[in-house]
Amino acid sequence: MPSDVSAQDLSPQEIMAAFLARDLKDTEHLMVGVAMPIVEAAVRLAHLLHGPNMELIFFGTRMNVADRHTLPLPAFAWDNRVVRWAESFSDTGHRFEDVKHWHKRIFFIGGVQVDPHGNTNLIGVGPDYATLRFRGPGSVGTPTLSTHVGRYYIVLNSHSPRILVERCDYMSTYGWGSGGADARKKLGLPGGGPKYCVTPLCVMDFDEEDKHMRLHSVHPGVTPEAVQAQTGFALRMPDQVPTTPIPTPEELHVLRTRVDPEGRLRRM
Amino acid sequence: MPSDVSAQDLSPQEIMAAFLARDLKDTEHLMVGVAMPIVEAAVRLAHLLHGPNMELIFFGTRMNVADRHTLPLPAFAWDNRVVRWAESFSDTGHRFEDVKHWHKRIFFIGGVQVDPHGNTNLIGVGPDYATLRFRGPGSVGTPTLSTHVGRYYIVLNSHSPRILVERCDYMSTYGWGSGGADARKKLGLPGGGPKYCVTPLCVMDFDEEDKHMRLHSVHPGVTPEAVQAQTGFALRMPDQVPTTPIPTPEELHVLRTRVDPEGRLRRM
Amino acid sequence: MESRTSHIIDEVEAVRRIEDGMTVAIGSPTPMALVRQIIRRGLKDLTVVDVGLSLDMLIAAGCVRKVVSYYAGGGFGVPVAPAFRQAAERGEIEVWECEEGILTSGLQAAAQGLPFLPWRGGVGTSLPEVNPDLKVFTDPIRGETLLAVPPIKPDVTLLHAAVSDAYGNVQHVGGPGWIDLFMQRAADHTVVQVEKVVANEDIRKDPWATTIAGADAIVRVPYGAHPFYSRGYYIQDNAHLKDYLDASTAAAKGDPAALHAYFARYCREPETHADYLEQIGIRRLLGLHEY
Amino acid sequence: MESRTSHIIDEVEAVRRIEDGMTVAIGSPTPMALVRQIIRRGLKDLTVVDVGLSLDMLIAAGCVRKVVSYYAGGGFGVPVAPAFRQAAERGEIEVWECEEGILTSGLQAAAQGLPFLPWRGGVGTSLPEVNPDLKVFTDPIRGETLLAVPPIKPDVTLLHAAVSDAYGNVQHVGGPGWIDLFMQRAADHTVVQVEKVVANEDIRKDPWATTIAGADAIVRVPYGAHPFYSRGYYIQDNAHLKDYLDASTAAAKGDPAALHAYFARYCREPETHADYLEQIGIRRLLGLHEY
Repeated sequence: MPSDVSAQDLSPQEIMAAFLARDLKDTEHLMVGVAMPIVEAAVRLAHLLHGPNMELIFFGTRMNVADRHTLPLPAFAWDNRVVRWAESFSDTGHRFEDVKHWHKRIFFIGGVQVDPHGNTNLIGVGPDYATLRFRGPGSVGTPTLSTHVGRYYIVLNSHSPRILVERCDYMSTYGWGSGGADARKKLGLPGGGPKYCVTPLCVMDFDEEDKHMRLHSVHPGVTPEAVQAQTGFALRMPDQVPTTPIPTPEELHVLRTRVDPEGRLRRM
Repeated sequence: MPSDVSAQDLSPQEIMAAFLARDLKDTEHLMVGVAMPIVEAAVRLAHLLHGPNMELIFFGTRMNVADRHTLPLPAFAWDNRVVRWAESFSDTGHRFEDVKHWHKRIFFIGGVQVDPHGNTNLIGVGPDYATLRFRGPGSVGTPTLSTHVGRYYIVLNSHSPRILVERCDYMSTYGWGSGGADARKKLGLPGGGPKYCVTPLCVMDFDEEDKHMRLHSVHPGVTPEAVQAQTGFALRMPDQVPTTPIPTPEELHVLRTRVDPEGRLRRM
Repeated sequence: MESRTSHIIDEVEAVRRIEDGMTVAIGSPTPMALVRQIIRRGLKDLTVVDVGLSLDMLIAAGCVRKVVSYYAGGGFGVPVAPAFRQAAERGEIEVWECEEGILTSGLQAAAQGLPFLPWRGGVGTSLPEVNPDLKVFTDPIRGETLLAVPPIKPDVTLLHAAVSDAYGNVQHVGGPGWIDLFMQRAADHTVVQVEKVVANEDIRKDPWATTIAGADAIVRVPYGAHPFYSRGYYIQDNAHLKDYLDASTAAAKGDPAALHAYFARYCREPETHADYLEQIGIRRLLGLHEY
Repeated sequence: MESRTSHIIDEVEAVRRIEDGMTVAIGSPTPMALVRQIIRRGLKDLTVVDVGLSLDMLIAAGCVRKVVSYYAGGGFGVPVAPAFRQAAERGEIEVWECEEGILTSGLQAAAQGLPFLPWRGGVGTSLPEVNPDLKVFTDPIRGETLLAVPPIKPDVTLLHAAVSDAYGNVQHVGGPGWIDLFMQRAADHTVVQVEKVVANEDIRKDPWATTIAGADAIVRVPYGAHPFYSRGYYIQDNAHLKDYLDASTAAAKGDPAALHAYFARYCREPETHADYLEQIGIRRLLGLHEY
């Protein structure tokens, strides 16, 4: 175990994973989508360190693997290997028949575009829907998930003004709409909405009153000005912007030896 | 095998079962409820004689048992014995999620009251719902089944003016409403509605135009006048009322040796 | 790090989670150890979603104010459960009249967080007249006439199953009752009583067989469905049920002695499920083989 | 008396049941033998409910007019399937924009014979703007704002599974795809291709494992999901899929040679599924072990 961790030894992705892991609580149900290695690492790290009662939901299977000595990230093909630890299938034709219980469920979302109120777009970019400039992959299940889950995290692989935009061309999830703490309640959306937006540069949260995106912390070596320069709208800036806490030696040890022994988070 | 069957040897229940059995077609899905021994015998008889592709649905299990040499009527407790021949469970939380395919499904219903248009009542008898004179058992699944199945049969264990009434106090299934061949279509009910009402005295069908109940055939030894005397409303009477066909020697042989070797239908 | 938390409790603790006036859904096979504990505790004013003779017992024991009812047959040739019938005819209980498709729609609306689900079964019948919670409405797309079924939200669902691990991963033998999973998804809290607790590894051998993932509480009660059946374990004790039915019928006709004796002997005197089994006797239990 | 009728047919006969312009739902694991037969036959103007690279192939092969789409990722780091992306950007295909909860609601409305089902997921988003079939409406009970999702009715659903008996009793290994059962219940006709046909007695050993009862047609095609996975049998052939993805990407950039070669070699020259497997080679197939 490294007795002393310094920021230079860490990739931004490792910092993101450790930050997210600390925010996840035991007994929560953590749903991880396709091609989200940072999120997968975060969930597995939390499960091993402080989440013995977490339920991990991967591709229709539900598992608790806290007692596994090592948890290498599998190269998730859509095959039997992903179900080897399953305790049940979440998708026996009932995928959306227990949203009542989704207050315990947490999920993570990326986006082609994300706006200042945490609305996201996976549909596409361009003024005319019939002939989009960029056709996105589609909404998957994010409109329903974002409506009902206890809370969710926007997790971006890159931080750029092309992604973090003043206004999404299309909204595939409703985060805080056009703002306001009661925006979701007024629409009848029961879930807790987006809590953080985590990127390779920083962590952002939402102003308690108007739910506008606000800088929460910058990763080591990043300045608030650098974040603003890569953001397509004016971020709320607190007087003091703390540095995102880096992983403790124990966290880093578990992350590098049990969660990501192949170092995928250091090569992104 | 009895080479010559005469009506005196037969119970009305055996005649009812054989009549129903002949009206069931191969490939149909036959759903049998609780405590309907005549119906159960009819379904099993049809299955053995001309229904190798019938599906039998008993209490949440689906089976095809045409190749069983004997098919004694089990004393259906709600236990594992009813599922011993199951090929699948119809009730895996999806009981009503395939009504689209119910045009193949046939079911059978009794009633506390049945009116001239084949509407039935399992709710109760009495003018005030809050304090019924007779509280019935409840509708089970009959409102949904009668709405969607290809056709259904009203099967009564006794024929009396107390059951066959001018007007049901409450309607738990809508048969032909207040009459008319388009009654169901106007309400948007896709199923074929009730086809026959079969009792220990006779078989009744419904007038093609106004869907009023009409005498179709009388069982051997029963007169149309005797049927009318036991019916609480004026039955349509064709000029000629045939006698209900009795089982052929082969039908009776299978019925008595393979379907009902214990003679339950002769002791009702 | 702490280890994974067990969900196993006993029947006394499980029923402590139910309060007077709550809505309780009861599945099949019938979780009789929990039903008897409800009667033992003398809970009052419950709204119950249940059928048949367990419903009858709860009514006869005075626990019920309202029944969400689609079928209350008595069995053994008795068309209607006696205590249900008498209480309904006297207006002593309220009946939320429904049928299976309406009931599952209401439970599913609750599970899906919807204010209603539309249903066609029941259109044209008396159901929306005798149950004003069912609204006849016109669909916004094609203009068809349908029923709007409001959510049915059990506070607690009680179920019986074959096995579970300590973490609430439940597996049935021969399938759960047709409505059990609807009840579980709709409820705030689900307690499953099981014949047997098995290792987590046994569950993982066939995750497809897991019918309920993460039930809130597991109660281990071998023979816990007696006098009803438990698929894969024992058949129904028809003689016992017939005795109860005769007692309930007599009580409805004005002679409650046998019914009082039944409740005293089987619900009030035994302090635990094990005491109840002693009362029934092992010889009788072992006689209830499967075939 | 005649005996029970077999449901087994071959892939050519199965795809003969599909006509130009029909709506075809494609489950997962992906029934690739049937998808390849659709391409071989050159069906046109299909409306497809499908995802990923099988969707991409059908579009690239010119079979598709409309996509009921909730996710069209390319995999292998390519965020959007190339032929889908290009055809959508050029307006060559129509997209019925939806998401998983809306899609399952539409399929379930079809299966339940309802003109719509209400859904909350998507309220507040652009979905009802870009898909005018989704109507925003006010619920008749509590006055909440919801989406009314109309029925989605596949003419034919195509699925892949582990085994079936001759009568269409299908059992999966490791569960069916999450949406397969919705597609099957909603469709007029369901064809299931399987790795193996088993005896009816094998099915009866565990009726709870029967995921689809009485599929209309069964097609026996070992390795029939290749190049995708089939749980319990083989993993995904990522090298093959990557070759396809590269060819499709090049075609979208104006160089269709590799894509033409792909379709010629794998869809048009082989006359049957067995010919296709010969083309792939047994050594490669056997290399796709499960662990």
